[in-house]
Amino acid sequence: MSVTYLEAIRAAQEKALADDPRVFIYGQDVGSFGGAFKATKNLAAEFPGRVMDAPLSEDAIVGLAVGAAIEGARPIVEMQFADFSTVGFNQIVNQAATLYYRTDIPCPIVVRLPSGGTLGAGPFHSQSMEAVYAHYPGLVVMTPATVEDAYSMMLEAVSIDDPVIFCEHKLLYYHLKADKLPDTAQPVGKARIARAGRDATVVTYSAMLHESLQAAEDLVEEGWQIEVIDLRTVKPLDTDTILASVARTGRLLVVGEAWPWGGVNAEVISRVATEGFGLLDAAPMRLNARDTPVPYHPDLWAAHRPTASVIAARLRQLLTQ
Amino acid sequence: MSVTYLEAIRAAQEKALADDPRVFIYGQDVGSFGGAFKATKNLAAEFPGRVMDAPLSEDAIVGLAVGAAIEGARPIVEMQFADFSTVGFNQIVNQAATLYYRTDIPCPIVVRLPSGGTLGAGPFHSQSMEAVYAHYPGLVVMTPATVEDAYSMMLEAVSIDDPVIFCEHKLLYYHLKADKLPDTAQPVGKARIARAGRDATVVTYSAMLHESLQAAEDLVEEGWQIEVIDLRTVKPLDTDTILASVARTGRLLVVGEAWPWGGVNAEVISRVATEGFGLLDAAPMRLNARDTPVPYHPDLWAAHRPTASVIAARLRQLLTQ
Amino acid sequence: MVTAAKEKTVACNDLDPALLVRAYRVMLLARATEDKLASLYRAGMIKGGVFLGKGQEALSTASSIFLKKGDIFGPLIRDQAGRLAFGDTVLDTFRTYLGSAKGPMRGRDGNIHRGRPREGYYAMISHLGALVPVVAGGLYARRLRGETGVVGVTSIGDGGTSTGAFHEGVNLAAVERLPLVVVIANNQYAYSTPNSRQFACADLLDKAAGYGIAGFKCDGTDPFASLETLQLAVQAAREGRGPQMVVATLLRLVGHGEHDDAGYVDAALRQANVGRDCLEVGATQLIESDVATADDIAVWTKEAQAEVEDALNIAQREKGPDPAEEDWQAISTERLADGHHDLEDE
Amino acid sequence: MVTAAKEKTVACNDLDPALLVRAYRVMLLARATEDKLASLYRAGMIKGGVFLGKGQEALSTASSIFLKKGDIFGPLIRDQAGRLAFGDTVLDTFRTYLGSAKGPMRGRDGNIHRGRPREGYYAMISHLGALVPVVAGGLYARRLRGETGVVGVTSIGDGGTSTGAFHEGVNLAAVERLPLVVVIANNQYAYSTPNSRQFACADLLDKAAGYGIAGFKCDGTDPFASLETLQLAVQAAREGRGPQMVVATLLRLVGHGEHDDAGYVDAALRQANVGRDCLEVGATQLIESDVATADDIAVWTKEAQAEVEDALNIAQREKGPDPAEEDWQAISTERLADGHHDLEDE
Ligand SMILES: Cc1ncc(C[n+]2csc(CCOP(=O)(O)OP(=O)(O)O)c2C)c(N)n1
Ligand SMILES: Cc1ncc(C[n+]2csc(CCOP(=O)(O)OP(=O)(O)O)c2C)c(N)n1
Ligand SMILES: [Mg+2]
Ligand SMILES: [Mg+2]
Repeated sequence: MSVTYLEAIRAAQEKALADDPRVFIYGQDVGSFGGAFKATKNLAAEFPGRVMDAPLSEDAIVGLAVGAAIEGARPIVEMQFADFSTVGFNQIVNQAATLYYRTDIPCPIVVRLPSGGTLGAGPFHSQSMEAVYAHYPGLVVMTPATVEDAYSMMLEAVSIDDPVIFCEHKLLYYHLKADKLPDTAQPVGKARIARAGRDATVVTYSAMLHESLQAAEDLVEEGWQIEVIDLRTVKPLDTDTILASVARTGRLLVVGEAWPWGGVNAEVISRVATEGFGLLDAAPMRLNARDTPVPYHPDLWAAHRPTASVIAARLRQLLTQ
Repeated sequence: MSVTYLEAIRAAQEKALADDPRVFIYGQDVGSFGGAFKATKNLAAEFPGRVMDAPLSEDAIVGLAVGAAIEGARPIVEMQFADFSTVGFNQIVNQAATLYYRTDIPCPIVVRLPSGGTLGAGPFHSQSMEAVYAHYPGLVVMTPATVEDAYSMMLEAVSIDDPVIFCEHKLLYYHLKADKLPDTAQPVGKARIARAGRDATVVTYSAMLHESLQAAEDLVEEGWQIEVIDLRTVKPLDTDTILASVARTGRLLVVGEAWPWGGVNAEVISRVATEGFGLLDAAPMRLNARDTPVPYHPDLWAAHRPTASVIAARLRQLLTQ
Repeated sequence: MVTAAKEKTVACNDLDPALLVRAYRVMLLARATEDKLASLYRAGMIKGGVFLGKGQEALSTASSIFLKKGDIFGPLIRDQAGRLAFGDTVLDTFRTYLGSAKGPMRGRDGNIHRGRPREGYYAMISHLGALVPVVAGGLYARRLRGETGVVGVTSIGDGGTSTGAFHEGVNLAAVERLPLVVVIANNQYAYSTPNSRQFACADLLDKAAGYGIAGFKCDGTDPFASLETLQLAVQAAREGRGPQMVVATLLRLVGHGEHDDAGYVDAALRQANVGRDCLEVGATQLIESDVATADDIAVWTKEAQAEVEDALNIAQREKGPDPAEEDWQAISTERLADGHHDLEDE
Repeated sequence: MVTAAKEKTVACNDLDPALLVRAYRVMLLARATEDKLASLYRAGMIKGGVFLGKGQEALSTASSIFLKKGDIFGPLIRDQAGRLAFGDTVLDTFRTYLGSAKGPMRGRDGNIHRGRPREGYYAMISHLGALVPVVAGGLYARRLRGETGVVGVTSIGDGGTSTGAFHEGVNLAAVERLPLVVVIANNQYAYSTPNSRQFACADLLDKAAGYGIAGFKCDGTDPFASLETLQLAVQAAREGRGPQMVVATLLRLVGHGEHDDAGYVDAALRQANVGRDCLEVGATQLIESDVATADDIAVWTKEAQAEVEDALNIAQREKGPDPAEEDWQAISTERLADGHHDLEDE
């Protein structure tokens, strides 16, 4: 048996529904249809009345979740694509994110954002919005890169008392597989050393983990050992693990799929520069997508985001500077 | 005669309306009432039919501006507070910001965002959203800190062919004064050395410029000469001016009023660390607001954002490390 | 599916005199509280804005007075009276405006943003319309838990009806057939913007049919009419007849906030029926229907003023929050707090 | 203010036979184009989704066929036919799906997102409802410039009516009394979501009165009825009678996208009147009203297919954009481009 990233998300939601009567799922087409990507397949039948099709109203969907959370429920809401969360934006950043600070009442909602680029998806079905949400106080932003994390982090997302923006990468949905679902998990909030190395540190997350691991692999025959860190959550950001790695390697490349201005990469570099300046043997580097909307044509898309070969090339620069 | 920051914004809009028949203003209460802050006072009477009260519909207001821009108009839209732009967010980041890239048709709209904290304004009338907008490709983000810039940058915002997010700081509206409106201006996109110095560089923008200048002043009697750079626009970000200053001083503190995760400060530090690593004699530092909603109580608010004394204290650390 | 928009002209005879008295005293208390807030503002003792509901006390009181423990109330800007009727106190009002650490918002948020959500008293954010789906969500969770007979009331202005959030929220409530009463206080203006620049329908009640929900209309300057209309609407919601929309016409008799002289208000409106002061109307109604005498009302007014003074005395002696003792955390799960807080080091 | 929601059952006799033929041939061309897109999709030759309007050609054609040069058309997902009727070409359709650098989107955006805004043919973003205020804005600018007699048409689905953007946009258009026709294609589902989970009003047309705009209703499977209804609506808008709402009932006869087998569609609906194929209905109508013969239609069908083949042949030979030649700029003012582009160095 093997389980995909998408199946892991489905299985975690199933377990959450089974374990906790306060959990329900609300979103467009999540009911009998099972969701645009089938992340809620069969759940409506398994849990009658608890997995419901929503009207085409992202603002109201998130608003409903906040109200339900006030009353003690633990809603999971699905945005059909991360890109559409812009129309539920206000409820996320001003309603959900401020509730605890203002009223002392936690807001245990999970907003699932099918994120990131895929072939031919174009400007409005490809976005990576983790940095936008992480900028706002009051939100936890998860960016699982593995099947195991997709599962265990979804379970933790449902169980913690705060609003979680769950950025699941669509490119990993069907292709990324594991032998089985994990029994144990690293605590959320801790980054993971996905590959140990000594010559340079790559900090990355979500789908870019796999491009980065490939780049690290490609550099082995050139004699380089690259350490790759998977952030897992971008807020909180596990600065300690990053600094410890940079302390060993002295070199840092941060890789992300989001746009270049600001974002996770800027935050990581900024933390290392301010808190670990002395650890750096060379200028840190970063790789982002380009500063345009995500293009539709496969050739443009391939040139818009970092890929393993670009990462490897940049690492060569970093290693020899 | 003297002119305030707010009057400068009003005067610039007046001039834009007078000079260019394609310009119109649309927003809540901007008509005969002259706007919540009076930034459009008398303009409706002066330019009949071109300064119109909008329904309470931020999404539609921005949408209307984009449609009008497609037809060759140059709309200025006012959000009553920056914080309310979250409900016009989608039209800004997905409609206006992508139009040129997708269709080759420029989108000359100006979205005015009365930004930043003021006494007792609380979580929803105090926000600084420049970093959120700067993250998106396709937008120019201006953050004028002086009366002169408020005027000349507004004029340029209207005249350029791209969507401009014009972050005007409410704290400066009434108190910041100049003798007269400027005849010439530094080009938009270029940062300004607001105060020359040699011991450390403070990079800042908007209302924090004034706190930073005060801090620099306070350090004079301790023998320090602090260079203060006013970014003026945060996108584009004038990396060259920053690097040139850091090359002279070797030390960098970035100060902003926005939340700590990501944002302008992270982007500035990240650029200096990646492009000017060798210029730094010490770890760069940053000061942001705290990672909570902007609190209502004056005492909390004063502790939430950087102030001159906090900036001065941080500079002392920077100078002696 | 209830689609007919009903209109009802109401007489007072369905209402219990004790309720009429209670409602009127709440109105008096709200007015006295707000008068005091206005003086505090003028004296510079409140930092930030002061937003009052003068002229809307009757409708606001009616909005929440038929609610019971376990119901949900999501008030908006002009709902000082409805808040008090639902259980908010004058003390908490002043505490919030003055930023007392003992207030429900602990100085973190102010003025009209207060609430005690655990007690069904939701705390609005500023973004108009945004509360509608939240109250709907509260009701949704209650139903999911098997609770029946719960009602949620929220209010909105003529301006707020133009927001996407209002539309999405009301529509969702209609689809889910939630026991939500939406009270539209059509006070003719949104800040300075007149209805003619806000909507083009002949009557805001025409919106009810578009959502497939029941509609009621009343004169918001008339306390008896407001009470009777809201009683019907709340009862219909409680009986499971889905969302109810109430449209009331009235005028706010103050500025948008105390900084605003409301010079834009059409003088003719002030003179018209819509510009009546509901407290005066109510006094006449109570006297004419032999529920109270002018003396009773004079006594109640004094008592309300005294209550306001007492509460203010307490609130003014309370401390604001101490920044040094704040945890400066926006999430509740401590282990997931993001470690990066520059200002903390100072 | 026009507030009455009118309903009109239409006969074909008001329409010029030449127009009927033109409309039908557009419908045929749209169908042939989409059939080809479906095969290309199945053959893996299109990257990304394919979203077709099969069953909606009559309504879609009617939406734009009464527009003139200088008017504005803001089509949505199911508007292949309306696009063609407004001047889009089969060639540009394929170019966009295949990502040709010569297409209007130059490979930067794809499929249904194409447009030529300078020619009044607006290019939708994916977010449903978002186009409504944009078309309104285009009309607003035209009026400001002194142009009269301009009309804008945009369309939306049953699902899209639930968006805040739709609400704000229609309301704003009503307040501004803009010459906007909003065509609601009620095809019973939003992706898999049936109307019962989308709205609770008895009829979507009930929304018109809530905005204070005129309303029309038609059978979207009936080409003649659709044409006559849209003719009336466009004419009313052109004459300055403010926004017009047209609600048409029909069914999409394909999946939401070509990846979707639409297994969720109620079999009874497929059998009902609403499930008719408008191309078949149109053929019968043309023949019965002596506008065309079955042979004519067979010839036109062949011609449409030939046009599609020709266009595809051209588009398939065209190159996609060359990443190395792109300027990778999202703003037009070069001097304000932000200098920081990591990938450029590679
Ligand atoms: C989404 C949003 N936009 C703008 C504002 C600023 N604002 C506060 S009150 C107000 C007018 C509200 O009018 P209405 O809804 O009629 O309520 P009223 O003040 O008349 O009670 C406006 C525009 C806001 N609070 N929310
Ligand atoms: C704001 C937004 N949310 C979600 C989606 C994803 N989505 C694309 S089409 C669709 C269904 C649309 O239904 P409807 O409006 O009835 O149009 P139809 O597809 O039936 O023509 C959905 C949910 C979207 N495009 N925009
Ligand atoms: Mg009002
Ligand atoms: Mg539909």
